[in-house]
Amino acid sequence: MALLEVKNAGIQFGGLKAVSGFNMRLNQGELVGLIGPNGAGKTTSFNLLTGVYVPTEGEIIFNGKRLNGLPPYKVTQSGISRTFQNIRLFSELSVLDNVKVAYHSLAKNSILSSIFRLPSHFSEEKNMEDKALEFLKIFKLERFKDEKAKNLPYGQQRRLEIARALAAGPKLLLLDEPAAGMNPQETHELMELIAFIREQFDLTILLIEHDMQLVMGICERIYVLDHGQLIAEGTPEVIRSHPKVIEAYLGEEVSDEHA
Amino acid sequence: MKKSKSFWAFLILAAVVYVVVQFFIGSGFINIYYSNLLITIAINIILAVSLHLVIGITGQFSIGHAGFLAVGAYVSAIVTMKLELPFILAVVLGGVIAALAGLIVGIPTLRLRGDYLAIATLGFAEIIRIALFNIDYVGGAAGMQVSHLTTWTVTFVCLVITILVITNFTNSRHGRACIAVRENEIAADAMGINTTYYKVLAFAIGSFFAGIAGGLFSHNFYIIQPGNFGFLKSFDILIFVVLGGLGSLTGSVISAILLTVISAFLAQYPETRMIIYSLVLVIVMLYRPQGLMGTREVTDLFKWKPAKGGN
Amino acid sequence: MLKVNDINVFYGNIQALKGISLEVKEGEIVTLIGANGAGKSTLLKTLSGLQRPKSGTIEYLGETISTKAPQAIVKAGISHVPEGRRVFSNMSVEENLELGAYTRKDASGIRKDMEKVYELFPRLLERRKQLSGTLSGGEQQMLAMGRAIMAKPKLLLLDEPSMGLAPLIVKQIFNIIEQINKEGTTVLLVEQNANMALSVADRAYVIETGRIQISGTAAELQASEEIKKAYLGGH
Amino acid sequence: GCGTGNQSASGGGGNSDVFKLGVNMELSGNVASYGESMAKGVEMAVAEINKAGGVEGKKIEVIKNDNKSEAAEATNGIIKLTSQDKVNAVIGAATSGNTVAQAQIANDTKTVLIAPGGTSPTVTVDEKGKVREFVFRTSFIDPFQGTVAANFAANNLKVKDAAIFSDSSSDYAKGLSDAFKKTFEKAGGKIVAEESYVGKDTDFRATLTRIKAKNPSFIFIPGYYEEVGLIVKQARELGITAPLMGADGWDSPKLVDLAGAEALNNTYLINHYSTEDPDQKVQDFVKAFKDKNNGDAPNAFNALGYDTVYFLADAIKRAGSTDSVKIQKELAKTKDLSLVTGVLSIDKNHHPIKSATVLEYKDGKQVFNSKINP
Amino acid sequence: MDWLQQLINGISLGSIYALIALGYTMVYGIIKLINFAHGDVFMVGAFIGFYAIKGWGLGFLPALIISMVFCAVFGVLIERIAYKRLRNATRIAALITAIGMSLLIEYGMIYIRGAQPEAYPADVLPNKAINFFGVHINSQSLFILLTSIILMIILQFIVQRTKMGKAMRAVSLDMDAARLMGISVDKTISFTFAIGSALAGAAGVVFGVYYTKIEPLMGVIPGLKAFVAAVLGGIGSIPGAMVGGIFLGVIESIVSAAGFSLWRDAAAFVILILILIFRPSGIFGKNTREKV
Ligand SMILES: Nc1ncnc2c1ncn2[C@@H]1O[C@H](COP(=O)(O)OP(=O)(O)OP(=O)(O)O)[C@@H](O)[C@H]1O
Ligand SMILES: Nc1ncnc2c1ncn2[C@@H]1O[C@H](COP(=O)(O)OP(=O)(O)OP(=O)(O)O)[C@@H](O)[C@H]1O
Ligand SMILES: [Mg+2]
Ligand SMILES: [Mg+2]
Repeated sequence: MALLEVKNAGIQFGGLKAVSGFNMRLNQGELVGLIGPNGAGKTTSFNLLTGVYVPTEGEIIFNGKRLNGLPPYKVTQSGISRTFQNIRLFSELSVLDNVKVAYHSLAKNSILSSIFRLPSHFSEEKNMEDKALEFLKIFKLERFKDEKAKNLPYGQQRRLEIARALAAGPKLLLLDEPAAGMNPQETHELMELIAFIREQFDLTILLIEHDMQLVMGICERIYVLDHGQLIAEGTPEVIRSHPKVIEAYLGEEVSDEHA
Repeated sequence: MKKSKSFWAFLILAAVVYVVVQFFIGSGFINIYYSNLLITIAINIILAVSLHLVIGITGQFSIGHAGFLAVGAYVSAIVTMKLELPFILAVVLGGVIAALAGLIVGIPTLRLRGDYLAIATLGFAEIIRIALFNIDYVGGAAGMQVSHLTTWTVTFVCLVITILVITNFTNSRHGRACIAVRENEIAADAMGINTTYYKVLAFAIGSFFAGIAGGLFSHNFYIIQPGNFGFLKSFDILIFVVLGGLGSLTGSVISAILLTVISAFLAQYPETRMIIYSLVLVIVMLYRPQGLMGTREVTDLFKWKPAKGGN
Repeated sequence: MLKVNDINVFYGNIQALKGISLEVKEGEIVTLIGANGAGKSTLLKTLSGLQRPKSGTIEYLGETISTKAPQAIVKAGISHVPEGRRVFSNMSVEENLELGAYTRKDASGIRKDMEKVYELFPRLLERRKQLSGTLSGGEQQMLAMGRAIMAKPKLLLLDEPSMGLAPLIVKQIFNIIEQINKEGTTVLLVEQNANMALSVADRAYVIETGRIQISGTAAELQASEEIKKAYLGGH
Repeated sequence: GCGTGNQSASGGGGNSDVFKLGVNMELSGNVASYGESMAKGVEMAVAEINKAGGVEGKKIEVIKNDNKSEAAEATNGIIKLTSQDKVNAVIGAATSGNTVAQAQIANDTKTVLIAPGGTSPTVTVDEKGKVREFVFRTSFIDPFQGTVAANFAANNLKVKDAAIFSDSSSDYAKGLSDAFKKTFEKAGGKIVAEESYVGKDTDFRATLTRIKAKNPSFIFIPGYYEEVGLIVKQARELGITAPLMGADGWDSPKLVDLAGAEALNNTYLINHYSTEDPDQKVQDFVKAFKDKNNGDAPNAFNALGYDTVYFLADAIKRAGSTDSVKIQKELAKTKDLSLVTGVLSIDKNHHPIKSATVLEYKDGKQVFNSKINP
Repeated sequence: MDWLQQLINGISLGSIYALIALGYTMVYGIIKLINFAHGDVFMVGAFIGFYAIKGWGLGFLPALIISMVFCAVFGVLIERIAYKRLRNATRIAALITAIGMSLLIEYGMIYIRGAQPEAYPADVLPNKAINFFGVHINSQSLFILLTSIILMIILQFIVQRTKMGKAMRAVSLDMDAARLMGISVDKTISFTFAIGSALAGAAGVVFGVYYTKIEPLMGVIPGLKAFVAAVLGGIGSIPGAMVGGIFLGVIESIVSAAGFSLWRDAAAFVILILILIFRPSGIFGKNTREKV
């Protein structure tokens, strides 16, 4: 059974159909790319998946459960988490606390237990702290743990955002242009990291990216959006030579340009 | 674990302060003027800290806090004066009803952001005030006469509880959720935090303590009138929080103390009082727009800091 | 044309540029590459007057501009296309272009340049009346460049024009950069995408944590093993 | 702030050579203009008395405290005045609420408190009906003026139906309109409209239009001149020609400026006195005030503040002492004391008994109409 | 006929709100600051006009112009002294400063001349009651309505069509980007404050003439109402301020006319909150929900 199934989903802003008739199936453990020209509706489709926008048509089924109309925090709690195209960290919070926040919905202690400092408060806090530290270690961020997130270098911020998304315990991870603003070297490291966490956490990953090296390099399948509609779907090889994709997105000589 | 250590440190400090002050009051060293000033300061601290939770921690720009103060003041006055029930019960009920009012106000308005939220909360506070004004049961414009029941002990206990609850709340996953909402609501939502719930919750807790302050306030000043709870009062509370440093609890406490003392001191210079007060306000903001403490707490100043990163 | 002598720039206590010196000659495309946070944007901001150097001078056409206000620098012929495009989102494409020519008074010249911009970017002509906030990323980048061209610059500062853009658009943008340069505008180009940048540039500087590390002709840098490894993702 | 040092020993005590008079007034905030006016009157009287040698050989020293027009600050203020400054007596406040906020402390500390303006009966009598021993006032209480107005309307103007348009934000206006209603209805009149406005409003046209629709032949407008001036003006503009009437809150030369002389024709007010009164005391006061305030004529608040000091000074003189318990006793015994605002006696509830004067506006001048004794 | 009378009452009240709200909205539009001192500039304008008329015996028009010029300078000064430094500070710091400035102006005025009110002379403008089928229309209220509509149109023209207007909009959208266009941000902001404050000054004089009474705290309530009006209309929008102002005035009149004058302000706020809940950026405001 597919982990995520998007059937004919779409959304309209005023007169503009930002996404329409969008169909997608993700199987457990896949690493899939979503590409398309600027303004094609990629970020918007992420927003549909995560409940930021409510689809005006179609339905989204995740893990056998219909997501339409669920608010974002419930979508996250049911196992989808994401990063943002423009980094959205909790900039005044420490790096450690950024990750701890993501554990929020996995902890159980009540407000009263925190106010009265009951044992459950301490045990949950400790638990959160330990797990958060573990994550920071994986992402090589532990030496920054007490630094305010906004003081991190940009590349680390991107990493922290991914770490935070992972800490929420997702089955499906959505990454929106994780390599934006990185140089080729950093991008390369990022690719390795993505591959690593997929193995480590048994994740399914859907990512948006304009960097074709990255997309073609690690994605098993690729969906291509243009003007809100799916124009192609397939393996990197298929996409690379798909005439519609070349016309709308890649441009002519991409296939013979090697880095 | 370090958190629980500072918790006990705080309690011991509070006990010491209480005993010392109580001793001075008992021995007549602190006269009624100063003990009354202390009570006023404590009430203002409660107000400042309760609003700090809403604005400083949760980032919800509420400028109608006096509305909840009014609810607490009136409810508690009704409980003691009309229903003739005990004072402590009155204070608690004042808080509870104010928290309810907070829920009623918060649920529809907290969808709004920034300045729109600000004007809506101000509007609600005005509505509360105007309603009180039109209810004959509580005396309308003439107000209600209230017996003097507030004592230093009760006020101090309320103050300690307020600070404890709000600190403990802030330093927990729930408080972190609130801060996350402040920092980036969209990201908080994406991290599985029910942002509406936490906004409303913080608002209700803030209102609860404003209501408690209201009970202490009304039973300290003999008479309450709707006119005492206008938007200027809300601004006063807001000023405590901002001047202290948004996000800093100790900052709000310090600025509540400072401003209350300055204001009491200036009362004898009626001609220039407000001019000086407003100048202080403007100058502090111009030269320290982040507030006296910034986002730091007093306790941070005592911590040994590794050489990294200045201020 | 442009000479930067040993400038130091601070954000509060943080020093972002540490003794940077560089030169841009008339008619060149010079590119500035370097990792995130290296100080590339800061350098451009300092050139256009948004940021003041604490010490050091910037000479432009023989004149010191490091103490001038941004509007004077724009008048003197330097246009800056900032990072993240920064188009005026609630204004139409045309209004954005008009603002580009804010310091100019020659109505007919402005009209001519507007036509030229529409020629360079036919897409913008189609969207003349559209609010620029609703444009796609690539279109916004075109608009930002068009807006800068409207100031009739002698020197164009471009900050990561390829960021977040689809490959096809990136190619277009770089073609246009070359075209603008051919038509006589000197270009200082900041890029993460070092491959692309070096392929259009005459000369390049590599900047690392606020310092110039390496400089040379584009061809030299492209050939350097070291550069390949660190910036071109060569493997 | 002020140090917490032990000031109780040095703070003045009973027998220093000055008489400390606390003035705890609305000097900023909503009703600052009333508090300020009263304080002005107080200072003028104090200056005169000091010039004439003071009270019991002591100069009066005024210690002002701004209560910001807030009850809580009024309480804080009197606590400060009594415990820090050790004043011998306090004058305040302009409004009833802010006076009530001080009453308990005054009583507890046995400090005489005289309100120039607190007109609600509750100022001197607490909610259980007990007289607050140390609290007095100079102006007449609300019910009295309301009754006078109703009688005047029913008997002198012989109107059968009336409307009330009162300031809902002041308990003063509320007290007046209640009394008016009761008396007027008892006299067989009918109240056809009861409307209110909120102090500090400037636009009353909507409500006036409503009142006009009821076509009353008399409108009672208890309130303060600041709003009344505009109400009268707007009422006339809307074509309301019925006689209008108010009470001492109307009295201010500004009323004529605000409403316009023509609009004020056919309006009446109850007052303590009239600036036109040929009485020497009044004329001296008016002249002295004008001299001091570059030609501005005094209003009722100035006069009440002024009288309050003389009311106090008279009691001190009779007591022959500045001991507040003795002063309190003499204040309570005050009888037929002639002041600018009329002849004053104090009854057992500490309510002043004063005669009231009904004045009529004719072309912007107050003209004596009738005098009504309590 | 009563309801018509009430409608007219409401519109003339609303035009004053609108006049103040226009300035509010402009200043807010450009630096996103709730300039609480705006109501006090209005008060100062009223007093300047008063002194010009009463003290120097000038007529309405010269007094209006003097007051507008004075307030323009005053507004620019306030901006230079108090707000300029705070451009990069948090919004709330700027708000507190604005509250501080507001108190400073109010109590500075009281310090200078006391708290007592002043009355505008009655004969500044002809005040003829036009009787229209039993409805009294005051010639002054027509005049006010006309003034605010004309000013709104002029403003809208300035902002939408002139170069300065474009610069203002650009600065409001992105200050740094505006600088890169060669726009002097300081000059543009000063210009905005000058216009906004001149409008407040004009509103002050018009208010004085229409309502007669002026006093140092007169700006507080109209300032707040005007702000509410601006928010109702969609803050930042010039036609919005106009419509919001009139709308608020009419609502207040209707509520009073229905016999709930004491609930009038509460009703205004209830409507405000309802509008905000259902149209979070006001009647004319653009819905600027953050794009994710
Ligand atoms: N809240 C919204 N209101 C109106 N239009 C919107 C909204 N969100 C997105 N759009 C429009 O929907 C279209 C798709 O935008 P989207 O952000 O999904 O593009 P994208 O594929 O992510 O592009 P890019 O690669 O540039 O990030 C665009 O035209 C955009 O302007
Ligand atoms: N407004 C600011 N306040 C404080 N520090 C800043 C500010 N802007 C930039 N910095 C710091 O200055 C340094 C240089 O930043 P700059 O933006 O110039 O880098 P960059 O080379 O353009 O990087 P990128 O590739 O991310 O655009 C960084 O360490 C950054 O954190
Ligand atoms: Mg996107
Ligand atoms: Mg950069």
